[in-house]
Amino acid sequence: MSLLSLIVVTPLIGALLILAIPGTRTKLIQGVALVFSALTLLLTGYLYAAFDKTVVLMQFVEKLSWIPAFNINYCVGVDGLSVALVTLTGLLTMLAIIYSFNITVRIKEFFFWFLLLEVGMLGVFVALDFFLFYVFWELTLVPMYFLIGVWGGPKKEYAAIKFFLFTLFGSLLMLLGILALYFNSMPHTFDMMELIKQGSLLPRAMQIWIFLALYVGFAIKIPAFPFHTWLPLAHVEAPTGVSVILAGVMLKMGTYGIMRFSFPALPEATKWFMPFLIVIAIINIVYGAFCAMAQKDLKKMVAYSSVNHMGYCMLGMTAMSGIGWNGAVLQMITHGLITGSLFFLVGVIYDRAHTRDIDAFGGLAAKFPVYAGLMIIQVMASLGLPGLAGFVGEFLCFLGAFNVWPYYVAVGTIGILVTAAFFLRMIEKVFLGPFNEKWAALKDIGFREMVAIVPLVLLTVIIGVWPKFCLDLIDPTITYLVGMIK
Amino acid sequence: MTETIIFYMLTAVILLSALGVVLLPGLMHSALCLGLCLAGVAGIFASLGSDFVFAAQILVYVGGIAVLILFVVLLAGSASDKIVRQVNDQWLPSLLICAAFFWAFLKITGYFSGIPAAAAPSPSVRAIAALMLGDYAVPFELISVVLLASMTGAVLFGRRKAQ
Amino acid sequence: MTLSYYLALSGLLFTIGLFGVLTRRNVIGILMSIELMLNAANINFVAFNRFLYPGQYAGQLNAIFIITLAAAEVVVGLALVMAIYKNIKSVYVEDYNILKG
Amino acid sequence: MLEYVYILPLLSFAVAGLILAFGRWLPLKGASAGILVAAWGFSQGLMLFVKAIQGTITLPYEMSIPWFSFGGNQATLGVYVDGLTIAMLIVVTAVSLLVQIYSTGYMHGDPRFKRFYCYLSLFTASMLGVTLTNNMMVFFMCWELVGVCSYLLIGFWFEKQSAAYAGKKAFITTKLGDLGFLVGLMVLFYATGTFEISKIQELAHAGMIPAAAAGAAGILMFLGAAGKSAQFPLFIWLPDAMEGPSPVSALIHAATMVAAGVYMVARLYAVYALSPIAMDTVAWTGAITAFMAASLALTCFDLKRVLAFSTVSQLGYMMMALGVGGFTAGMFHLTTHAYFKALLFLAAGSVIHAVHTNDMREMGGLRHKMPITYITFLLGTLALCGIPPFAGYFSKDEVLAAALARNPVLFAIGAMAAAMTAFYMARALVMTFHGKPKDAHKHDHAHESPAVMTGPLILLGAVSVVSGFVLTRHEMFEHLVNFEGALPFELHHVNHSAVALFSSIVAALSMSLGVWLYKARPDIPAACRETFSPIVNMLEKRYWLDAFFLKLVDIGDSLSRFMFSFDFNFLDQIAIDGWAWLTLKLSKIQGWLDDHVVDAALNATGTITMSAGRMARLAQTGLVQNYLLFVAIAVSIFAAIAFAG
Repeated sequence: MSLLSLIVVTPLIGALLILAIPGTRTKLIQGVALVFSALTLLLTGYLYAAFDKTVVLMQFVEKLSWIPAFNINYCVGVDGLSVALVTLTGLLTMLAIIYSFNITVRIKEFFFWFLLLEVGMLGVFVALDFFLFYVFWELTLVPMYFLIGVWGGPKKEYAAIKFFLFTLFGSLLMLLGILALYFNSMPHTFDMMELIKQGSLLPRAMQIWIFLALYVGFAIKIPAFPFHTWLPLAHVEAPTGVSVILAGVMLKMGTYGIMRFSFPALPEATKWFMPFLIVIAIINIVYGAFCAMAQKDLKKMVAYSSVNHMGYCMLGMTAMSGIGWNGAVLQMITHGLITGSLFFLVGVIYDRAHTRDIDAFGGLAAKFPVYAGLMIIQVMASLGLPGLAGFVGEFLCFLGAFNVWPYYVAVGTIGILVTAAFFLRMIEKVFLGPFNEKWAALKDIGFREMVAIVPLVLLTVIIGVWPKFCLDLIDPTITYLVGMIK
Repeated sequence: MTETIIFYMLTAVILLSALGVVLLPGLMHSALCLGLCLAGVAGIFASLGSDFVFAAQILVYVGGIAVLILFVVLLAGSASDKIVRQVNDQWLPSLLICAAFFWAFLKITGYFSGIPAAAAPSPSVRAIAALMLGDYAVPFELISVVLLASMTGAVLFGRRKAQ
Repeated sequence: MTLSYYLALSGLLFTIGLFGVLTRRNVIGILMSIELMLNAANINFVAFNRFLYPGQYAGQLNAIFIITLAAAEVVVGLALVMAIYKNIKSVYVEDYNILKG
Repeated sequence: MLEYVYILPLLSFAVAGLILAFGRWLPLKGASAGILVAAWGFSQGLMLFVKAIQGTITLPYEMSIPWFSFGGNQATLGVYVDGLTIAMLIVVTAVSLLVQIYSTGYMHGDPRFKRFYCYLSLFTASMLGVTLTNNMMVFFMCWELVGVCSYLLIGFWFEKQSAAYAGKKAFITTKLGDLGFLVGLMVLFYATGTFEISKIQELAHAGMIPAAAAGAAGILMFLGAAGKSAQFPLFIWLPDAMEGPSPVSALIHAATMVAAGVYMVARLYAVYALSPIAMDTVAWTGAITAFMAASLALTCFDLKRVLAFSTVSQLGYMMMALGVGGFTAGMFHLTTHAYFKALLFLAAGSVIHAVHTNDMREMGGLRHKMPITYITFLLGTLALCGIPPFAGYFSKDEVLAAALARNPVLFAIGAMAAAMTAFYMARALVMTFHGKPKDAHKHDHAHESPAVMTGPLILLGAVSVVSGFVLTRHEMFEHLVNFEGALPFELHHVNHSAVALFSSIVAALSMSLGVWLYKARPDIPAACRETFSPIVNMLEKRYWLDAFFLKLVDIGDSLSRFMFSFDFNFLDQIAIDGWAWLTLKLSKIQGWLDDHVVDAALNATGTITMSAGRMARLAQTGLVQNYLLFVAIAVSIFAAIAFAG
């Protein structure tokens, strides 16, 4: 069994093991979940180390026949684009599991679904067969539905069903696109690499239709305007650990799909679609930022800021150049780290105060210096402060896109300003000013929460100062992909 | 000639007592008739020269099963048995079916008419023992297992519920 | 005496037993009727052995097996009857009708 | 020595971390570490300066390591040192050192003392990064980091709502300018294909950058400079930034950070010089700022805000100097201004430390109580007003000379601003230190500050007196910053002495007027306030700029509310959930059809099956004998068939 299969299977084993443990043995269940997610992280870390950064083609490829009648194979492999996301998934899942030790109801099911979710996410990033990709894509959906619907907030059922229907709608369109590609390939195949080679030979109209079908599926996940309305709701209702995964990993599945497949396989359609994509990206940036500014709920604000940040990501993609794409991928990773940690941090305060109303707080910095410090660092990173991770990705996205769409980019910079405005206003209202005595009894951030958050903060700083170790991974692959389209 | 006489006598005993088993309202009487019938069958075995089967029939059937049934009748029987009708509603179709069966049997019997006994029978105990411990050892052992199982089952069913 | 006499006897005995099984209300009576049918079979075995395969003893052996099995059957059957009797307080089979559709 | 200059910012960063982590166990709660590093940095800067003057080191010096590559481009991390860098380096390290020493007294006993020094070190590090970097991308990074430090330090006493608000305002206002900077940077990148300063300069000197691109980049980046250096119309944040501790105001909002914008324009001067429009923009913005801010200082009663407006005004001067081609003049003024304005802020801090108020109306007569503070403040004032032979005289005179050479209107504006400067500084001096104490209680409790605070004051006072004179000897400063002839064109020289004479006379007159008015006839200014109340009102409202930006914020707010309401009410509830509603309705209709048409048919099948079942059920009597009978019947039927066959 190759390394990648091992990575995908490890959490699955963990999930099955949890099923076999009686529900009352909560410590054991938590331990098993932790151990298996840590094992997965170790394996992804090993993958990162063993990955040859100079090779642009797929590595660690494993191909087994699965359903020969339809030429469906179990085919996995990684390149620079996916390896970073796989590692990110491993890391965020483990941290989210650590954080989720505070879940008190139906622990067994929770961790089972959580590990199953990890299987799906890892699978999406390593699958090279489109059918397999689709299976993993759908596999993420069900655990997420339950995780939101069972352990969520007051409107959890509504949020869960909305999320589910929305993404299901998208993935069905995606399936249509996949099938269209399948039946237009000779011989019929689901192999992504093969489809990428053959896709560009399709007639232009066909390409556009397929591109749109795939795009809707991916755009809902990203989420791109106007398919984003599930996101604030789902984020707000989901328990903290799940929000982290949702923002940190699942949103990237959309952009990953577009970069992995839509662009290289359908170059004609890509060229046709670019003017629309840039408009959508700018809308995401500006509109997302403004919507976030209107929020009173801390978590909803962070959720809308995700819309804004994924806009940067799409902006980078529209550049169709190495700079922009590097920025887009880096933005995916850093957004995972930053927004993930922000959701953790919001969860910390919510666990204590049982409210997320920004106006309800005040002056917390004096009382909780550590918490405030972490929050301010991550907020600064999120609003694109240089020296922290958010900046590099954002800057490269803007820089790349500027070459092609200077005026759009100039408009897009408003998003930066508004982001800064609402985040600073939030800091001012929550952390600065006179201390609100109502919260005198609260405790500062605890050990478990620190364990979950501090690695992300450290990574934020490290990537901000030394993005090389991330970009070196991405750059060769991206250069190759961009070259392929041009 | 004596053989024929004995056969008819035994047949009369068997059939009459069998009818008694089936038709007598009193269960007690039925049970007694059963014992008689089984003894008659034992007589048939003897007349056929199967001494070991005859012995087994007497020991197991007459001595064991019939007595066991008698005990159960004593335990579960009631005085009202003689008053209440002992034959159910479907006696007429049953009778017809039985007639049909008998007709079929007679037909089959017809194929074997006129086969005389080959030779005088010889004592068979030794030969049966050889078969039992030789060719038929496995069924023999299985039967013992079945007996053991049924004994255990009987104990289990018969025992009072544990308090 | 030929074989057909014995077969006729066995057939009659079997038919009487069958009639008993089909018509007796009392469950112990049914059990007894079954014994009659088994005996009819035994007679057949022994008779065939005697007339068709003299010098061989497999038929008699089967008869002995049947006797043994019949003993086991009766024991279990009666134990069941007693168990049911304890619960239902009846020995009449039409009362044992919980399988009724 | 040059080879190790990159250590300076790194060490400061490290010290910031060190103080945060281990400050509790270090002497002076970590202040010692910060001071030590700043002192070392200053000594390095001084040595570089001396060697550069002597010509024993070759400039410019550049060194870099690869940082990361992106899509075929290489970003580097490195240092670029020329005369300009050294001039700025000395300013940053010197002021940082003195302010850190001063703060041990000023911030004594503050519960967040440790963190204060952590921020200061972080700031120093970032500022050194701005100064030393060889790369506009890193420049931008450090530029933003400086902004964050400013945000943190302005809001240092964040329990005060106004401080928290001021920090946010500063950050967002400068961020507004930085958007321009960002876009400008991108224009520059695509015009030159690189971020490295030396390469940009080379290309610019060679005329390889199209004028339009240079102009666009220049103006856009100047927006960033306008934010950072508090130029019109973005200077609104600086007066509010005075909510921060006074040493912070001295370091960040007088000497270094606000000078970063000027430094940036100077750094990319070769690019600016390619585009007359960009140069004019810089010059005129500077002039307007200089004038406006000086006028605003006239009516202000908050001591620190007077100084803040003065800073804005002087920054306008520097920009104007750069804009009219007075490269040396601008940088010279930056250098001298850094010292005497830091001095003024520190002295003001000393006063505030003593009387616990910022309001000049509650001060007065402090010169006897705080003699050292008074004298140093006086020296700073004289330097600022441009009275010979103090530092400001030399630099301001050069700025005005450069302006005159380019455009007399600019010169006139500059001269008016100079006159106003002298007047409001005289006003501030008199109101604070002379006259009768207005608040007896505060006056009684006032006392001279400790030596750690007066020491830096004295040092800065000395520098303010001599720096102008010393640096102009043998055109020392000009040689330094103009090392390789950074200017693409030569200024035509004007009669320096005439301008000098004119400006010093104006300053002296206006200053004496101020002293006379506020000392002898305080009724006249009061009467003027009455008479010119509309103007005073306009000045107190800061030309309604604050209101303008607040209006912008309001518009942004309502826009955000509108967008969210659109997002939620329309997009989510109507467009998306509308689909769900529609689907539900359709499903209801379909459900009715199902019930009454499809189901009816289905039900019929069901009914038939049911009745058949009911009939079949009759056979299930539950009677064993019954079943047996059927078995027997079946057997007999089979037997009959067998026999018949």
